[in-house]
Amino acid sequence: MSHLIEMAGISKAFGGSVALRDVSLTLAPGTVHALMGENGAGKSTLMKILAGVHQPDSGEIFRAGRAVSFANPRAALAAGISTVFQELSLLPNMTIAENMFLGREPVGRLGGIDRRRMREETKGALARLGLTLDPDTLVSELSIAERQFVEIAHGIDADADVFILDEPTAALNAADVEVLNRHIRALREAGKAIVYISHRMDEIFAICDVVTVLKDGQRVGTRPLSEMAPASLIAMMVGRELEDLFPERGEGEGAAALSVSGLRLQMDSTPFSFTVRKGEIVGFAGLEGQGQQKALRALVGQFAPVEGTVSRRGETVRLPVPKESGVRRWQALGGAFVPEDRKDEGLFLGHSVGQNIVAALHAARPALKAAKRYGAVIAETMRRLNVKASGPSAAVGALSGGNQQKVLLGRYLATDADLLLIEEPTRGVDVGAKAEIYRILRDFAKAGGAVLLLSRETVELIGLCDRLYVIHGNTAVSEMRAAEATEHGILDAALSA
Amino acid sequence: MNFSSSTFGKLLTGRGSRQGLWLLPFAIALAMALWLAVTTSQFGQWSNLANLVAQGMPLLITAVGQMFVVLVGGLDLSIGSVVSFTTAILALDLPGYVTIPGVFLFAGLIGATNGYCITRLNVHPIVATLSMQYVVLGITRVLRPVSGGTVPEGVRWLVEGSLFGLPLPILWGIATLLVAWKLLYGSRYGLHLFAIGGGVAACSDDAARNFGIPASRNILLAYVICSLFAALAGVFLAGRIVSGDPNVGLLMELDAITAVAIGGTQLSGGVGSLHGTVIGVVVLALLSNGMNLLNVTPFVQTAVKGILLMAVVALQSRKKIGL
Amino acid sequence: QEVPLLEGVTVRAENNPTVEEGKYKKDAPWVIGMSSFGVNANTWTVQVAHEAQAAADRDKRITKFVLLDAGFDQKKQVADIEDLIAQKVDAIIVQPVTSTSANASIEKAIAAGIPVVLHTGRIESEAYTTEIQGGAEHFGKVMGDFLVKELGGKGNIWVLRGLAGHPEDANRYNGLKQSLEGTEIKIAAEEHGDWQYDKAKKVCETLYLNDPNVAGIWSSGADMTRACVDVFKQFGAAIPPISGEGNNGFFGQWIADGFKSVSSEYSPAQGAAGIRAAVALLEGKALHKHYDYNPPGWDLEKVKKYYRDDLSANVWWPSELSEEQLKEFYAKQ
Amino acid sequence: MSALVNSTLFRRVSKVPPSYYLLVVLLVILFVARPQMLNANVLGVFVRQVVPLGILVLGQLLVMRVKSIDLSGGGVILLINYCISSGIFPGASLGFYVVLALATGLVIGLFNGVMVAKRRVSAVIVTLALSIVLIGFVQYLSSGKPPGDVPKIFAELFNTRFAGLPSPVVFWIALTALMALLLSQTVFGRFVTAVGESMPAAHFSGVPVERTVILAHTLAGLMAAIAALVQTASIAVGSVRVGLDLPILSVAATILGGVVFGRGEGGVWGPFFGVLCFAFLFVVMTMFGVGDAGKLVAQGLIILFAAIFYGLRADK
Ligand SMILES: Nc1ncnc2c1ncn2[C@@H]1O[C@H](COP(=O)(O)OP(=O)(O)OP(=O)(O)O)[C@@H](O)[C@H]1O
Ligand SMILES: Nc1ncnc2c1ncn2[C@@H]1O[C@H](COP(=O)(O)OP(=O)(O)OP(=O)(O)O)[C@@H](O)[C@H]1O
Ligand SMILES: [Mg+2]
Ligand SMILES: [Mg+2]
Repeated sequence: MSHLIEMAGISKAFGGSVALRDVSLTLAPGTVHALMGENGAGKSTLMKILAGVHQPDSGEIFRAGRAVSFANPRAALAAGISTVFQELSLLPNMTIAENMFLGREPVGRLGGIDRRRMREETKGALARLGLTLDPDTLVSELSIAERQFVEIAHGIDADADVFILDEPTAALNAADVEVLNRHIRALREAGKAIVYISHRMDEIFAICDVVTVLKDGQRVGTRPLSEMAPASLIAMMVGRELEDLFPERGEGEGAAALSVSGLRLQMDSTPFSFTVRKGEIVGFAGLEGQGQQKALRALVGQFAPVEGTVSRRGETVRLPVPKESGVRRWQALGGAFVPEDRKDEGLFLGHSVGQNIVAALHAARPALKAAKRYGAVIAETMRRLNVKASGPSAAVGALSGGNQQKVLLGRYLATDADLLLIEEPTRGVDVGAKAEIYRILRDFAKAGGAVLLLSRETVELIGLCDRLYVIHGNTAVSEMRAAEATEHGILDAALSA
Repeated sequence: MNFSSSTFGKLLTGRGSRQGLWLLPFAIALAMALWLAVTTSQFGQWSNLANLVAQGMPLLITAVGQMFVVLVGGLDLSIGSVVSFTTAILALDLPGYVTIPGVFLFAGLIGATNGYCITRLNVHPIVATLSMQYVVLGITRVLRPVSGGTVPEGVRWLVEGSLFGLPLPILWGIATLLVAWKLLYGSRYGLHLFAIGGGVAACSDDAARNFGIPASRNILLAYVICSLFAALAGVFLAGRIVSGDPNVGLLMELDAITAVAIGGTQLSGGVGSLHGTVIGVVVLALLSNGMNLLNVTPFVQTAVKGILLMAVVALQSRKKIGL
Repeated sequence: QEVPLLEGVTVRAENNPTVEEGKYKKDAPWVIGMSSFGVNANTWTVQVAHEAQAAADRDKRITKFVLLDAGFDQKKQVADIEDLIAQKVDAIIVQPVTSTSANASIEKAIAAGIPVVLHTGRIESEAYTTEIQGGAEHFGKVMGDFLVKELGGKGNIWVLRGLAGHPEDANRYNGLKQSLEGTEIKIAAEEHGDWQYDKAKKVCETLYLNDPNVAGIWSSGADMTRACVDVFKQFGAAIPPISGEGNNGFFGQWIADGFKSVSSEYSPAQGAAGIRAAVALLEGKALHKHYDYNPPGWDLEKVKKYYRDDLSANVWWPSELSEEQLKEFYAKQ
Repeated sequence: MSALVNSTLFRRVSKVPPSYYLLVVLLVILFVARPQMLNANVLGVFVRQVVPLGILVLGQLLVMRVKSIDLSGGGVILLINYCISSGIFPGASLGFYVVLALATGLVIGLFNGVMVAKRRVSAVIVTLALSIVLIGFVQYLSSGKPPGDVPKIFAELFNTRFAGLPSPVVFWIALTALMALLLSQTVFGRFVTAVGESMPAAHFSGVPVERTVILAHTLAGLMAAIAALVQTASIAVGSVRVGLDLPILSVAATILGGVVFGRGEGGVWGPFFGVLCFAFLFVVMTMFGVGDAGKLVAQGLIILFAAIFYGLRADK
């Protein structure tokens, strides 16, 4: 048997909705197997079944030829299957080292925990990913990208034969992705089987050997990637050719929708200014963690800069603004802010799609007024964003990652904001949906709105935006027209600053 | 240098650690002790300090136990009844080698029932343990309608005697803290409690389970531990009042929770420390002893206690809103 | 030369050793400590504290009177007495929370050479110096005897008890049991009203609606009698014979509504009696170990003499408070 | 067992807060044992006994929906009772006392809210501490002037009837309906739901999180003040002691009614019936002559079993 894993005829339904129908998948040693498909196609569900999180309704799993079934993630790990889950699942109140070893802590003398060993091994695992984090740092203190790395380190450091990486790069930038890729290649050299889920085409072609495409819970096919080109892969996923991922750029430059001047993020950083005009999509580019997010969050009070002035609709606001009222103040000025971390900051996971969509609409009204129903708004938003859910009353927590992202975006598009601040507009969103979101944002701009966003995907910034600010060292080091920008040019601008 | 990210700032605000905000209450306890030592002549006397240890011991033991369930985001309101129940059993006309193992057995069962209802039957901790409080109190009232009986002489010695010149209550305290320390910090179990609590506080109850930690079993065990500590406190109290009493544990659960919270342990779970709990107990004990020594009239003692409590907790702001 | 402690207090006849003269004699000024089982338990306990304070204030030789409140908490009482010993007070007065919980610390006080006066609650140990005890059995029996007489020895009664687990409650109830022995009176219902108006009212309403036919009600006193009478009035029913105690509000009700009742006496001035006993010990006078406080019940005539329409419901009779203090504390609004 | 737990019927039944069927069970027992008691007059008297608790619960469920808790009700009731009964406001009218009580409750609730939402102090501890402060304050005041009589008008009002039912009961039902309207029909109700589910998500949706929590606590303070007025009217005399059990009972009734921290499946009527359960539990046990110890055991077991039945639902 040359297969490490064979999944045969797997079906799974949640309540009434079928997530997987008779899906088969084989994993061979020394290959990186891409799993592709639109949001909600069933990729995560399939992998959760392999990882022991869910149990299949029917179908079998063979591990090196022998039928197995995993009652829980622990059992799967014991059988040599290690998983990096899509939704971040680290415990915020535990240190990196503790998270890495949770459930399998080394025991020292007298039954105590061998903390020194945990620390050393964690340090090693992090170092192999090029990280110099202190293993004793609490996870709650880490940025999302750092958490993602810890999660990856946790997953790939295990003593396993099969590694499942479910959108490991959603929160990573290009440089980080390269570090990860090196690692994955090393695992491949060592004869491991890797399942790699991502919505970023370039990564798939850079690292994977074979691709299996799922659509609506069914397997479309499995092909070697050497036979494929991006266009044909997309066609396989979407069921049609995708003419163009990015919509046409806007033309005119309107009046300033937002101008920020003298924004000094930290005591020792250089103040900088930027503007966003009506009809324009502007992006913050640059290496991860150089201040893009701080600048954006400063506008809504979620980061306290040293100083700065915001002009908007003829009003001038001095920064910093209070953390508590910042978001409301921003919304009162006709703005919207879409947070990056949809699980922890964005969505009401236990609430319905409808409730999530209208949350910001309610928030704009006085507390003691009668609440409106907004049935039409919900229907229209779900249609406009093409949200795949059984209906407005489906719980958001049960949607696939991409659909959750759409619901989140929908909440802010449903308000009559004319200025959107977006952190990661397409995190964990499939190509088809990406194209839809790009189109929606462009339409929004064409109708006189303005968008300011940041993204870890440079390609996205270049393709979607009109104008880019390259941020480095907590200040804007360069401004460029997106049409003329290149990945190389951006990196160059950032690093030569 | 940003204040809140400096080492001292972190210690003061409790950020970047899961020990909770214990430094301020520590400073308050210290200030109270110093003030009492300066303003009253009796405070520093050996006999008063020995009293203080003995007076604070039941609270210390119950608070330490309570901390285990608070760390996993729970609460145990039944411990006051368990304490009363323990004294009632000890005051039965039975030899100590029967009653003492007996009370721990019963307490373990009570804790296990609490834990079972909470983890397997999905009952809210407040409801489960409040029901248990009623049930155990009822049984205690049947066993011993009014206070009375005598506890075995040995139990009294355990509380009032001394060993190698050390009053035994001090040894009780040391033993309690050692056991708790070992459980919390010297074992995988303790680490898992923090992990489970962290998941509960982050509203993802399954987080710890995904790491392969048997969350239900660990939580159940936390309630057993809490109950066992309550029984231990009951044995201590029985030795102190030398009789059984159906009401002796009344409202002890609230004091224990208060002490735990003053020490910086967050009631939502996952954040807290053993030394914080000790500090919380010390603050409460000093408050009561100090007011007696300062001759504060009983008509204002309650108010002073409340205001001081309020001051201590008001200083302990956290990131989270709620419980 | 008997020391006068309180009207109605008598020296127990048998088994009554004396505290030898001069044993605790000490020169003034004195510091006297008192550990109350619960100053703020109800308006009666508040008045006990006031009576004690007033008595201490009247005696210029007492320079400091330290009153500590256990708040019905046995643990706290133990700690309170220990704290009083640590402060080296000259005498300690104890109102015990329970019959056993304070024993150990009382022994400690005696061992430290501090006399201990006990009142409003017995303990199982003999370690104290002297005690003034209103017999709770006697209290309950006065009420019980009244009912037996009124009912002619037969009929169904309700029993409204005080706080469950409290020795005073159990002992008063035992007194009732003594009265009922050999009669045909049956207890049809027995409930705890915690000596509080609201709980007692709830109980009485429920009992009444369950079965309104009752020949008499034994109420363990405090605010419960008033609650029960109010229930019968609310339903427009005749008020059966019911027992009560020396509360001004209850007196007013009794006088106005003219039902059959008896008032057991349990004066808050026992607080003052405790002070007098402590002073006598410090003066070096010989005291007996046991004093009983078993006064007869009050009838309507006596009640009318004490009742004060200008004072609020919360005064308890008989009182030693001065007219000014009564007015200051209890004047009706 | 698991077949039972998974059956659709069971699931549907278990969606219903425990208070509903517990109440039905109690009423059936009452009907079998004492059919004559099942009339509006008698039931009204029983229900009237728990009106203060019921009003307290209206506030409790509100703060529990925003993941907070209010244990200060005992202190509020004591303080307001003292203000009315001690005669420190000689000759004051009913209106004055009502305004005074509401203002007191408002200030206390606001204080709780600010401490919990702005200062971010643990709600359990801060409200408990405030309760201790208030009780201590009353004890201090009563050493100078013990509480006395409550103006007659309170008791008179308490004993009136409205549409054949005792007025306090009608008042409670009306107040509950108002609270139900507030939560289901207003923007504030949506805020409460949002904040209860996820505070960060609410914050980023523009919901004024702190203000919502503060308002919830303020309303809870108001409810406690109203409960205090009713309680005072029912005792008709001053008191220096209240049980701390009233706030804890209000938490239990709220949870029995299907409202837990953050979630409110039982709405407002679930806890309403939870309170009724407590009323009839007491009645049924008194009727059967269950003693004090037995009452405690039975009360504990019944609450527990109701909660277990509810907790067993498959979709946890
Ligand atoms: N726990 C669950 N309960 C109910 N439905 C679920 C659950 N998990 C997944 N689903 C449903 O199963 C389907 C497949 O979801 P899955 O998460 O596998 O998609 P995916 O391919 O990983 O999508 P994405 O790329 O957006 O992550 C979706 O329709 C989703 O709503
Ligand atoms: N619906 C609204 N429409 C217009 N302006 C608004 C609205 N809501 C808030 N604002 C403005 O936003 C700013 C902040 O409001 P917000 O109420 O969030 O502050 P806050 O600090 O939360 O208030 P509070 O002190 O009441 O908690 C205020 O200047 C207010 O005028
Ligand atoms: Mg997925
Ligand atoms: Mg606000």
